[in-house]
Amino acid sequence: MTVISPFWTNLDQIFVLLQQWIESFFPLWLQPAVGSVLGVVAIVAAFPGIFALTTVLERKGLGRMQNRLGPNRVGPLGILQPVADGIKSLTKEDIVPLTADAAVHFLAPVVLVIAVFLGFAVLPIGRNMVLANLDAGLLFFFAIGASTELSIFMAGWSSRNKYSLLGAMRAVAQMISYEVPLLLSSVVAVMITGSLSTVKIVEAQSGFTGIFPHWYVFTPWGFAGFTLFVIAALAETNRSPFDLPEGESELVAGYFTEYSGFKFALFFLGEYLGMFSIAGFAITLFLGGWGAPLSVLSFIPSWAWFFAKLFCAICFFIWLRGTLPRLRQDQLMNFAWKFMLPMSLLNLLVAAAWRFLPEGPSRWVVCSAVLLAAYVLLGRVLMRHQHLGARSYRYAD
Amino acid sequence: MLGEGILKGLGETAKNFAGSFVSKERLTTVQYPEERIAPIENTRDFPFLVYDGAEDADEAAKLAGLRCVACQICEKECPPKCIYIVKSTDKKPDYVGKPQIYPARFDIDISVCMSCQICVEVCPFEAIKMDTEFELSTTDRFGGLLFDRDHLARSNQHYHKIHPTEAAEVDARLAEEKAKVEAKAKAAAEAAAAKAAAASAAPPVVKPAPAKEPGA
Amino acid sequence: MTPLAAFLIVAALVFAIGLAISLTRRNAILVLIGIELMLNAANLNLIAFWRFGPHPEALTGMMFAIFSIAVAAAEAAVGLGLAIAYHRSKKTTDLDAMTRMKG
Amino acid sequence: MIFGLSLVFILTSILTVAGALAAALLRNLVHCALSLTVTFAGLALLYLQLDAQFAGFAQILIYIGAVAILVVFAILLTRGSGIPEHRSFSSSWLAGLVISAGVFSLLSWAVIESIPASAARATPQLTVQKIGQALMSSYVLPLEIVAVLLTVALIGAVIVAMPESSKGGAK
Repeated sequence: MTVISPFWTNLDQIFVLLQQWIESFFPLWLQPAVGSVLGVVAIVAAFPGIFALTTVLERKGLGRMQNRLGPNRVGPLGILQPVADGIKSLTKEDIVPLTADAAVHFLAPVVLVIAVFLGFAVLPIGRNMVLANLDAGLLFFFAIGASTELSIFMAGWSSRNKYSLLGAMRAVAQMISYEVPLLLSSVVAVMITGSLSTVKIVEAQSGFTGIFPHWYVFTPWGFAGFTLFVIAALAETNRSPFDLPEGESELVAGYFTEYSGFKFALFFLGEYLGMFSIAGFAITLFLGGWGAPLSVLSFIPSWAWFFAKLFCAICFFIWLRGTLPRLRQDQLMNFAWKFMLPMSLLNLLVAAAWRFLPEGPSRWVVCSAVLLAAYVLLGRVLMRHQHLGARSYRYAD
Repeated sequence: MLGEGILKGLGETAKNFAGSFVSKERLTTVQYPEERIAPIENTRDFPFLVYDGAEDADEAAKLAGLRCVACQICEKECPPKCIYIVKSTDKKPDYVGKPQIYPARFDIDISVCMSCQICVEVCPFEAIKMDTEFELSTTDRFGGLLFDRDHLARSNQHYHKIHPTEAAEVDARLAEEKAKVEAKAKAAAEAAAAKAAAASAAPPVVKPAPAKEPGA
Repeated sequence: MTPLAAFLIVAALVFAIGLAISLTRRNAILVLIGIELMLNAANLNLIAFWRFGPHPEALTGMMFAIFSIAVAAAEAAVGLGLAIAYHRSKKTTDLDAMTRMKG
Repeated sequence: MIFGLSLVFILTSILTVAGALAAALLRNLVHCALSLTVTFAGLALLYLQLDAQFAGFAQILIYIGAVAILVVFAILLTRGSGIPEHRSFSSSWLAGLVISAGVFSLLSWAVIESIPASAARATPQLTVQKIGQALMSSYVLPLEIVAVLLTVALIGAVIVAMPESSKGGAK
């Protein structure tokens, strides 16, 4: 590790020092409480801020991909667009359908946002900047992730209309069937690190050989695990190719059809925060958390790297949303159970082999060969009965 | 191979994304209030009545030059029935000087009008044409969108400005018709004069063979 | 009132409520919910005794609880499968009507 | 620290018991299922207070994540049942109540009588790694058995719940 001058270490630990400085004003018995409250306030302020930024980024990015300008009316270059959206959703009238089950209808977005915010507790944002360094941090995150399905179901069922119930059923089925590959592909990183704690996983990836970091994504099983994790993460947060539950065309807006005003904004916030937390975990597990990509660059503060990687992940999500068409429900399920599950199980095997094979190129070749062979084979099995010839129009031509 | 298509697609959108920053002509958005594209030749929004006279003529001059003779064909033909005409009791001379009825009241409810241009096609007197003015938003939903005769009357020059080719054809046709009518009037006048001269030269003689057939 | 006793009281209360549910309600699925509650109460007992027991580092109590959670989940799945199958054939989940084993 | 118990414990136990009671008394089935989830969450918090972190998270993951959704799906699939809503209590509800009250009083009497006021144990040093090693070393047999049991049970549940038509082929 190159010697980092005190200025940079202070910059790196600036938030931790700030927290300790504020804590010093309080009596001793109160300090841990104040520390955690500050951490919570920081997260609750930072991530919705990123959410506001992402809405602008998404609309401008999608616009640019479709050869048009994004919103540029509200504020210079459309920067104040989220403020406008926020005020609009706050002032919009909050209509609750007559037959809806008022209590559950109100609780659904609340449960979703609480569950998603809880997920941020175990996310290591910077060097010793994690809100709760739990021993089983990853398990906590997936447990909380599992409870978001319940809130989606509550929303769908309580609005008492067929479309939202259908959307909720589809969303829950999709999230459950993609949770299995999500967990299995993250078990790979846990297996090699030997601990469920997110901080230990990041530390295990923080070494450098030459100038290249020891990120898991640069190993064959790590790369396979990363792609599987990202695909499952997309499905888990109902985004881009997997946004069938909110299929505007046929399901109006899926499970949040009957929501308007602030509750709709809460769902919107919940979905985006879910995207950030799952992207954060993809970064923690496979992209070295807050580690610098090159040893030379490690003077830049750790939290800056985390947010830079989060920014790249968000841009990737937007890029995917601008490109890929929506998957049909059966293709979605087929893909999960026939491709993702076998691949992640095999990935576990390959990671085990990786751990017990001797160092050096031999294990690289073996692991990558196994994974590539499986990829091609499974791919052919999946594509067997699809005739992907040129599209023929019955009447057009 | 599974996933090839995805990568090609991603490449395509990335090219678009990068391209939109580099080459400006990719972005086709027109910032409407600030930038405007010229309306194409045959855009049509809501009808207006044509009058032959100066652009800034006053009410009386507008009425005098008005081509409409209140024949109510357009009122009957209009599918959404948004034209309302009340005939005038007296007559006024039209562009060839022949006394014609004119519309005492000619209302078009443009909130009902669907710009189908049928009134223009059926009008035998080229009196009603389609305007290209579309920024007509008002606060009053009923009165504000009910245009009366004076509001509808626009000069022929305006017509030339918005539909140049079509206006030219119409003017040519009107001029030719006017010439034909005048020729006939002149011929009729000559025949009348000749008959008057013949009658005065030989009143006692029996009516001679009819004079030469006046110009067809 | 030691903490252990308090935990056991709470577990007993949840167990009693689970028993009450399964005994008084007519709907098969609610009876399954009652059974689920009873199983959870038992887990709570296990972990309470493990935590306040003589040597907690032996992990026996907690492992037992984890396995019992897994088994209870499997049981819930089978129970609900039965309830759905019964509903499909007899169009009712009313327990009082389930008197014949045939079919 | 009200009469020897921490405030947090009292709050979570109230939450748990309230959830359980709501599951018992509410008329609407889906409300019962949701209050069941509240009970599961309360129990998970109780586990965390007993420093059983792994059990607490496993409880959340398995019960709230899967079993609650399973129950709710089952309720939705059997909605057309013939029970009129108002008679949702079985005919012999009084007997059930008396029995459960008896069980509760018996258990609580036993608890209060037998537990000596023992000193609070030191919190055990417990890491997930130790659990992993225990699972792999002394508990490897139960682990395999549970694995087999889970697969068999779930396949059985699916076959039982499969509609007649597609199952016909299996005969």
